[in-house]
Amino acid sequence: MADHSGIQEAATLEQRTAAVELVLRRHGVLTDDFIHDFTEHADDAWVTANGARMVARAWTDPAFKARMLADGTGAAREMGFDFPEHHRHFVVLENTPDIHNVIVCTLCSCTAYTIIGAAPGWYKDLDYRARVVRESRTVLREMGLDLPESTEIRVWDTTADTRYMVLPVQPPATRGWPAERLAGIVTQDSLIGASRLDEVKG
Amino acid sequence: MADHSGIQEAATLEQRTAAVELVLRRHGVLTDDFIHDFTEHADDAWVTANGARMVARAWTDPAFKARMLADGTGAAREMGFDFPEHHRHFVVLENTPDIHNVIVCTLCSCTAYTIIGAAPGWYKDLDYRARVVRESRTVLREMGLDLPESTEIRVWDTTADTRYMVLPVQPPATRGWPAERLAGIVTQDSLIGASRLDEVKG
Amino acid sequence: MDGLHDLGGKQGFGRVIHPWPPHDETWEPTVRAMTACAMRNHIYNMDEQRHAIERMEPRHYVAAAYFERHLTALASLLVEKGLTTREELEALAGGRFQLSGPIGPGREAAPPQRFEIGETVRVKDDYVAGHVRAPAYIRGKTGVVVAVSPPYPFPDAAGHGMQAPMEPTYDVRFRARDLWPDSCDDALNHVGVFQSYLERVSAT
Amino acid sequence: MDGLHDLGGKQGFGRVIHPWPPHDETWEPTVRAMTACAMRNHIYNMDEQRHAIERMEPRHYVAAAYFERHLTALASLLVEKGLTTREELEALAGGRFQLSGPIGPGREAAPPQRFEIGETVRVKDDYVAGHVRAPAYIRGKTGVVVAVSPPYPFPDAAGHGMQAPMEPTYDVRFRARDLWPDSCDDALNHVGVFQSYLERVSAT
Repeated sequence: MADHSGIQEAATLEQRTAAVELVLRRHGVLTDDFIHDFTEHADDAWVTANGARMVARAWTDPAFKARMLADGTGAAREMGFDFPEHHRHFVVLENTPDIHNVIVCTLCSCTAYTIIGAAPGWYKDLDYRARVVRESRTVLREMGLDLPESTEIRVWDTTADTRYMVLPVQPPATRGWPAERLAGIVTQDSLIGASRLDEVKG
Repeated sequence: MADHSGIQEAATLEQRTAAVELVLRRHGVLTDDFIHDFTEHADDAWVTANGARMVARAWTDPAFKARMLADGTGAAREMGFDFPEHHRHFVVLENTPDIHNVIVCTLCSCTAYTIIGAAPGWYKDLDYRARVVRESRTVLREMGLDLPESTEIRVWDTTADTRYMVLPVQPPATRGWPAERLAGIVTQDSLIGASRLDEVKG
Repeated sequence: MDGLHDLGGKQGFGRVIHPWPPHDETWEPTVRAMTACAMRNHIYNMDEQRHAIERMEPRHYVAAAYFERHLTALASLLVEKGLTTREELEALAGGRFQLSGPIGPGREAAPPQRFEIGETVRVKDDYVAGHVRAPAYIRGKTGVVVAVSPPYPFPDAAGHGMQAPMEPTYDVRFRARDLWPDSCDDALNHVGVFQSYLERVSAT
Repeated sequence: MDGLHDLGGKQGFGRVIHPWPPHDETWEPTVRAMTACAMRNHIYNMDEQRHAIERMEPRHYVAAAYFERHLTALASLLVEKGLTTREELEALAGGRFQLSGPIGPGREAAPPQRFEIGETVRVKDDYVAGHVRAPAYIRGKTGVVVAVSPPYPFPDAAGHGMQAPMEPTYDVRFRARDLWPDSCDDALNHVGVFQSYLERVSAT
């Protein structure tokens, strides 16, 4: 049954948020600074630059790359990055010239947010969740990534608590760049698999 | 993609209806009196009383009942009722003390509207369409029809252009009533299978 | 198509609002009459209308009431058939007029085959991008034919304005527990299934 | 549950809005932080949150943006856990506060069994009324294990506040054309599948 429960107007999202906040404060669950501190930490620490630094290091440090592909969680921790409790397993998926990985969460919108940053709006929207598993090539093309027919597409649906990140192919024009400069070209889209960084020129 | 097509406000349903009406009139498809005449005809001719009269006659005329169960379309035509072109087959489903039939259209909201009248709002709503096929007994109970466990429930999903109507069991208290009086107790709910007319007392 | 309109067996819905509260919207009979008018004038057929409703943007479909779905299909088909444009409709309406999504290709019927009353049949494991009248909840499932209808136009073709061969539909009886094992009320579920959607089950 | 949230492979959706337009809603970070706070205080776990979102009234779910879904789950679970009532929330909010639908029973995990990398497995034909993390598009389908995860709490139990045994998940590789024959782009689809959802496929 649709919500025909009352004549009452629906409270706005701001009003509903404030109501929940009051309840949590009254119960002593939410302490004074938590929202501010959590938000500051999330915005500062859980950023795409983390994944970008891992990718740049993998491109320039073959031993690290091997460790990262064997144990993504360990490689992230080695670089000082952390995970929420329920992200017990972090897997890095290596793109090659002939293989393209792309990540989705069809049931909700799970993502390795501490490593690749908060998921973009399109990743959480219904259209991407519904379509990319069944029409991967078409959806990627519509998003600007036109893969040749010869490319094998590997879709990863984040239905369990394993979290994924794509390791893009290093753009040829960037060979020899230092890791710090390389990290600057790695976009969030490329860590999800919506881009291959083909636009990066030397 | 959701409809983010414009800054423009959505036109109201009345405005959209009027716009389509103008287009049909300009093309000469919709003639001056059509809406009025069609609506009057639909409201006057396609009413629950039609199905009710068929049921009442079946209760009082065994030969008609046999014809109706063998050929619902013919029985309806015999009583002067008609069908839209695409309703080529009309099937009457007989309830018994141990068998209960209930009709739905999960894919849209098809119904034998010329015989049982325009479908009620609940029949066209998402909740009924989603639930009655999988939770028939529960949904009927919530709607006020608490069937004993021993009753076999037969659900009919109107996915093709065959149309169904339920022939309810005649309430025992009405034995001996003339057909005209019997027609007065037959509700639209009972023709769909949401009621068994158990509430009818002598 | 595997759209949100294919609701049979979907969970999370609530109590049926019954009795339905009376309401009186004057635009609704107008939409009903205009839909009948468009079909009597053969601007489109019933399956094209159904498919136009299925092609509604899913959020719009779920939020729209019954006659808003009909109005959207009507307007969309008038645009697709060249009687108007979205721009003209929006100008006339004085605001945004959300239409259904684009139509894709339909499909041909399967080669004719007959099934008998009492025969056990299986619904093909078909995934159809266009219009189709087999609900997802019977896909791949096995049932028994209990009745046969006169022939109708094959909807997967008719819904796309293609020449549609006529074929019978079969009322197929399934047991609810075969459709949703351990997760349903006990019942016999009957579905009207077009001949092309069915395949023979070899005797076991 | 077979809810509208289970979107994988559903048709009728449109172009992905990409890039996503920037927006700045101050209530969204507040919801994000409060959700984290509730979980750190063990008021509910991640699966209970996911299930509370799935239990949203379907029309509400489809219309709501991401953080509205989180807010609805948070408020619903605070009511269900006894920290507040809908009446209190509505009084504080000064208006209607639509919550998720009621929770039903969860279920136990299957007896432990191990699958090996490279093994062909089938997803059970299970219909689960409560929380479940197997999307409908792999139900009954066969794939190959390509990776194994460390154990997680079994979500069908954890999502209902039941004691949840730990079990591994398997990254199972399916071919898109086995999931949606003749109706998909060619791809290898990987899904993280809990051990209890899988069954062995006898060698053919």
